[in-house]
Amino acid sequence: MSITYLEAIREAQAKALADDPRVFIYGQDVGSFGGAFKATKNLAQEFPGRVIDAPISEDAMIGSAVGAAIEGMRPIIEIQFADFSTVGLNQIINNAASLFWRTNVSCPITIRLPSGGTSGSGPFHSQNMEALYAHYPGLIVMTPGTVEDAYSMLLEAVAIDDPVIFCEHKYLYYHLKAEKLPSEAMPVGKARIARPGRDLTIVTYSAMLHEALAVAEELATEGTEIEVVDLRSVKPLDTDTVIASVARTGKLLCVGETFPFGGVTAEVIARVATEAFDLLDVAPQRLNAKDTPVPFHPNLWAAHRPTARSIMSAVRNLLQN
Amino acid sequence: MSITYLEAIREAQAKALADDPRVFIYGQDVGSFGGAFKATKNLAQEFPGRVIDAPISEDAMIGSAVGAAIEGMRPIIEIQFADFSTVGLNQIINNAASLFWRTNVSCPITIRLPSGGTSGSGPFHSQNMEALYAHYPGLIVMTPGTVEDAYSMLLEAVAIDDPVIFCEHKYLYYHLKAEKLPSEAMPVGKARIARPGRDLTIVTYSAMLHEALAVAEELATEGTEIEVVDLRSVKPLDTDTVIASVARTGKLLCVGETFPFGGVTAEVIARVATEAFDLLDVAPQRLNAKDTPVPFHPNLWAAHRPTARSIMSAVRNLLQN
Amino acid sequence: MPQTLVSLEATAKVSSPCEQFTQAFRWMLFGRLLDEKFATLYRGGKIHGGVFLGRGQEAVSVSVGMSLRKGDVFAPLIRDLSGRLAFGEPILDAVRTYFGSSLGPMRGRDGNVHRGRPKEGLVPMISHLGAMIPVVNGMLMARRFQKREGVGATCIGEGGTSTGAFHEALNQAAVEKLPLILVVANNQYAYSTPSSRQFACDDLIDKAIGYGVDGHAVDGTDLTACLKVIGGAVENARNGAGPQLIIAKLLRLCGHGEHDDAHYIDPKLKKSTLGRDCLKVAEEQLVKQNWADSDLIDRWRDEFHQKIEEAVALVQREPGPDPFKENWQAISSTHLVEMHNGI
Amino acid sequence: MPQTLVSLEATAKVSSPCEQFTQAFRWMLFGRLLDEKFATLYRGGKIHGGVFLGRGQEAVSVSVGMSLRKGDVFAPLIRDLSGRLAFGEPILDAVRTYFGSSLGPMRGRDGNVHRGRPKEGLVPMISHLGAMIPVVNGMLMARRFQKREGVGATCIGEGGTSTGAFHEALNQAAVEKLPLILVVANNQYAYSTPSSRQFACDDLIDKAIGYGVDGHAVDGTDLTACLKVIGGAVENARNGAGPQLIIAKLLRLCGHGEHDDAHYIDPKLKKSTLGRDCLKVAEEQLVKQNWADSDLIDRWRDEFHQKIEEAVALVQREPGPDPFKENWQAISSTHLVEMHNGI
Ligand SMILES: Cc1ncc(C[n+]2csc(CCOP(=O)(O)OP(=O)(O)O)c2C)c(N)n1
Ligand SMILES: Cc1ncc(C[n+]2csc(CCOP(=O)(O)OP(=O)(O)O)c2C)c(N)n1
Ligand SMILES: [Mg+2]
Ligand SMILES: [Mg+2]
Repeated sequence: MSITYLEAIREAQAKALADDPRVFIYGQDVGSFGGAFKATKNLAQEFPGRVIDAPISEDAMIGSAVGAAIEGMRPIIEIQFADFSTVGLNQIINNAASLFWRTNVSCPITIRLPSGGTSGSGPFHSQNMEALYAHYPGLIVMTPGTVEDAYSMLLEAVAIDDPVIFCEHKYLYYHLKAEKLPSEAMPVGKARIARPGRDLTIVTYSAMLHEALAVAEELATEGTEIEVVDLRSVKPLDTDTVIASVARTGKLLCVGETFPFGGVTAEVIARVATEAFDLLDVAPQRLNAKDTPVPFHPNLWAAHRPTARSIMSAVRNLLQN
Repeated sequence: MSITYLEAIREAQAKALADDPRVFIYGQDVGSFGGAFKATKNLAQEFPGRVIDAPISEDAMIGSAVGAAIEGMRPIIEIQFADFSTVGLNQIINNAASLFWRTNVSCPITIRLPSGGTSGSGPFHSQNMEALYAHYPGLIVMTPGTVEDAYSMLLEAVAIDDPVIFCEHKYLYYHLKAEKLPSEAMPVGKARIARPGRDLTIVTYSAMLHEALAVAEELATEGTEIEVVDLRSVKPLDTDTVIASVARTGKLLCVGETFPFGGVTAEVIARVATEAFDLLDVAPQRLNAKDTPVPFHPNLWAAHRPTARSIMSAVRNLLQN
Repeated sequence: MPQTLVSLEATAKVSSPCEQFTQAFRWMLFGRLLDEKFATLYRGGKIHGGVFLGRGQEAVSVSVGMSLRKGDVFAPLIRDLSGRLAFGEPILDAVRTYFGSSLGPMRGRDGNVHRGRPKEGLVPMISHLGAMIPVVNGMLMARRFQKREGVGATCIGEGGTSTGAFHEALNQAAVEKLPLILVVANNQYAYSTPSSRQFACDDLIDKAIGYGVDGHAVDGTDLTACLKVIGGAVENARNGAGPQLIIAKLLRLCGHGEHDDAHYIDPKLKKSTLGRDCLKVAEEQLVKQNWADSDLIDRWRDEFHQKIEEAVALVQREPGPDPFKENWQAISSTHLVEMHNGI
Repeated sequence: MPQTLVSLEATAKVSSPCEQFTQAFRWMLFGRLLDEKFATLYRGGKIHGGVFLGRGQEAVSVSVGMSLRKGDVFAPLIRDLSGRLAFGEPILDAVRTYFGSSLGPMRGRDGNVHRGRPKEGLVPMISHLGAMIPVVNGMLMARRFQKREGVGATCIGEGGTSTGAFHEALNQAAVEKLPLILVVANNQYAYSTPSSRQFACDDLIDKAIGYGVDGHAVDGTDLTACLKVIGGAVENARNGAGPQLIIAKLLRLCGHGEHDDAHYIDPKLKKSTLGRDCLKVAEEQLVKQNWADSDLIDRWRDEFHQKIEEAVALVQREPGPDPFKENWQAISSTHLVEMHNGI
């Protein structure tokens, strides 16, 4: 048996619904249709009344999740594409994110954002939103890059008492497979050494993890050992693990799939530069998408975001220093 | 005669309306009332039909500005408080910001965001939104910190063919005064050395500029010379001027008023660390607000954002290194 | 600090028209006097930030607060001090939040009208207009899951009806057939903006049919009408009739906030019946019906004055929040709080 | 590459019922055939990304496109290929955008239904539903400032009426009394979601009164009715009657996109009059009226097939965009583009 990243997300939701009567799912087409990506396939049938189709009203969807959470429920909101969360953003950053701090009442909601680029999806069905949400206090932002994490982190997202932005990567939905679902998991907030190495650290997350791993594999054949750190969650961001890796390698490349200004790669570099300056042998580097909307045509798309190829060239540059 | 930061904004709009028939102003209460902060005082009377009250519909306000710009107008949108731009954010980052790239038709709109903290304003009337907007490709983000810049940059914002997010700081509205309006100005995109110095560089912008200058002044009495760089616009961000300053001082502190994750201070540190690593004598540092919503009570508010006092202590720490 | 809403029980038991009207009037008067106290404190520079009054809207607000029971949900807006009191908000919650006392429900973190006790059904607003309506929807959806009873009411101004949030949430409530009571106080202005620049329908009540919800129009200056219409709508919702949209017409008898002199308000409106002061109208009715005389009303006034002065005196001696004792923690999962330098 | 919309002139001059109906039918047929070509190419793996058809909605769409003149504004949505053609969009714009040709109006930067020529009044949609309505409003406001004539039309599905954007923009148009024609194709489903989960009013037309705009209901399967009602609404707007809301009822005769088999569509709906294919209905009328016979229609079909094949063959030989020639510049102010490393 093998299970995809997408199936893992479905299974996690099935388990959450089965284990906890407070859980329900709300989103466009999530009901009998099973969701635009089939992440809720058969769940409406298996859990009658608990998987509910929403109107095209992201603001209301998320606002109502906040209300349901106040009353003790644990809603999972599926936004059809992460890009459309912009019209629900106010409820996320101002209502959900401020509730606990203002009132001492926690807000256990999970917002699933099918994120990231796939070929031919264009400017409005390809975005990664973690920079916007991580900037705002009061949110946890998860960015699983493996099947196992997709499963276990989604379960944790539902269990956590705070609002979680769950950035699941659409490119990984079908591409990524595992043998089976995990029974144990690393705690949220801890980064994973996805591949150990001594020569250079690549810090990354989500789909870029696999581009980085491909580079590390190729370089291993040349005797260069890249350490790849998978952040898993970008907020909280496990600075300690990142710094410990940099302590070993002295060289840092941070790779993210999205727009270059601010955001996670800037945050990682800033943390390492401010807190572990002396551990760096050479200037740290980062690699992001270009500063334009995500292009539709595959030729442009492949050049817009980082790939194994562009990561390889950044790594070689860094190693030459 | 003396003129405040707020008056400078009014005067810039008056001049833009007078000089260019394509300019109009649209926002809640901007008409005969003159705006919540009086930034459009008397403009409706002086320019009949060109300063228009909007319904409480930020999405529609900004969407219609995009349309008007397509047809050759130069709208200025006043959002009553920057915080409320969250409900117009989709039109900003997805419609306005993508138009030129997708269609080759430029989108000359100016969105004025009365920004930043003032005592007693609380979580929803104090926010700075530059991190969200600077992250998205296709936008220019201005953050004037002086009366002169408020005036000349707003004029430039209207003249520029692209969407400009104009972050005007409410704390400076009445606090900041100048003798007269400038007749010349530095170009947008260039940072200013607000105070030259040789011992340490503080990079900052908007209201924090004045906290930084206060620190520099105090330290000057002890013989320590702080160089203060005022970014003026955070996107484009004038990395060259920042790096040139770091080349002189070897020490960098970056100060921002808003939430710590990502955003402008992370971006500045990341650029210096990646592009001018060897110019740094010690680890660069940054100072931001705390990672909670902006508090209402003055006691908490004063401790939430950076102030001359906390900047001073960060500077002393850095100097001891 | 009172840990629960205080006066719901009393309210719920009111029954005869005399008792109900008298009780409502008392909450209106209490709210008005407390509002006036806040205005005075504001003018004296004792309050940080804005002060927003419900002057002229007390009849509407109180009718909402009184029609609700323990276990119901109320998400008031800026002009709902009277309704809050009637719903059971302790006066100390209001005073403490305006002063930012660390003992108040918002602990100085949020202020003035941004207060509540979510776990007791009193939802603290965020500023973005319309944003609280879907929150009430969600609380009602939760009750449906949990097989618990209860209705939810929330208030908004006519300006707030122009927000996307209002539309999405009212539509959501209609699709889900939730027991939501949405009360629009059309006080003719949104800050300085007259209704003619806010909407183009003849009457906001015309919106009800387009959402497929019951609509009720009421003269917001007439307490008897408000109690009847709003109370009736709440009963309808309780009986399964789905969302109820109420449009109350009246005039804002104050500035948008206390910083605003409201010079822009059309004098014709002030002189029209819309411009009547609902408190005066109610007082006249009270006297006319022989339910109270001016002596008694004066005694009530004294009673409330005293309560208000006591509360203000108490709170003014209370500590503001101490930033050094503050944990600066925006999430409840302590183990997930970032404690790094840059953060 | 054609630099302007091509066929507006022709369209505008159509006058007799026969001419108008025939012309409309031809655009419908052209649109249908081109849609089918895209579907075939999609199934053959020749198109990246989604393919969205207007099957069953051609009568509505074409009536919008034909009622507009040069100088008017049209912001089509995903199911408006026929209306686009009638408005004057060159077939090459459609084909090039689906293939991402660098010669198309979107130059491979955006794809499929996201195309247009803003400066010629054809506004390219972003995906967020409702987001284009205020853009049209703004274009009309600009015309008012500039004392230029013209109306603006835009289309949306019944699902899109649940967005805050729809509400804010329709209200804005009403307050500003703009000549906006807002056409809602109620095709009973939003993706898989039936109308019963989308709104609760009896009929979407009930929304018009609440915005203070004219409302028009039309059978979207009947071309004659569509031309009359939509054409009439456009004339009303042109004559200063303010925003016009049109609700066309019909059924989506395809999947949401070509990846979707639409198994969820209620068979009863398919069999009802709503489920009629507007193209067949129009063809029958055409024949019945003796305006065309099946031979002529076949010749038209051949004519369009040939045009389509030519266009596809041409575009398939055109280059995709070259990332190395791309300037990667999201703003037009070249001197303000950031060229730094991290960026
Ligand atoms: C989304 C949003 N935009 C703007 C504001 C600023 N604002 C606060 S109150 C107000 C006017 C509200 O008018 P109305 O809804 O009629 O309520 P009233 O003050 O008359 O009771 C405005 C524009 C806001 N709070 N939220
Ligand atoms: C704000 C927003 N949320 C979600 C989507 C995803 N989405 C695209 S089309 C669609 C269904 C649209 O249904 P309807 O408006 O009825 O138009 P139809 O497809 O039936 O023509 C959805 C949910 C979107 N485009 N925008
Ligand atoms: Mg009002
Ligand atoms: Mg539909």
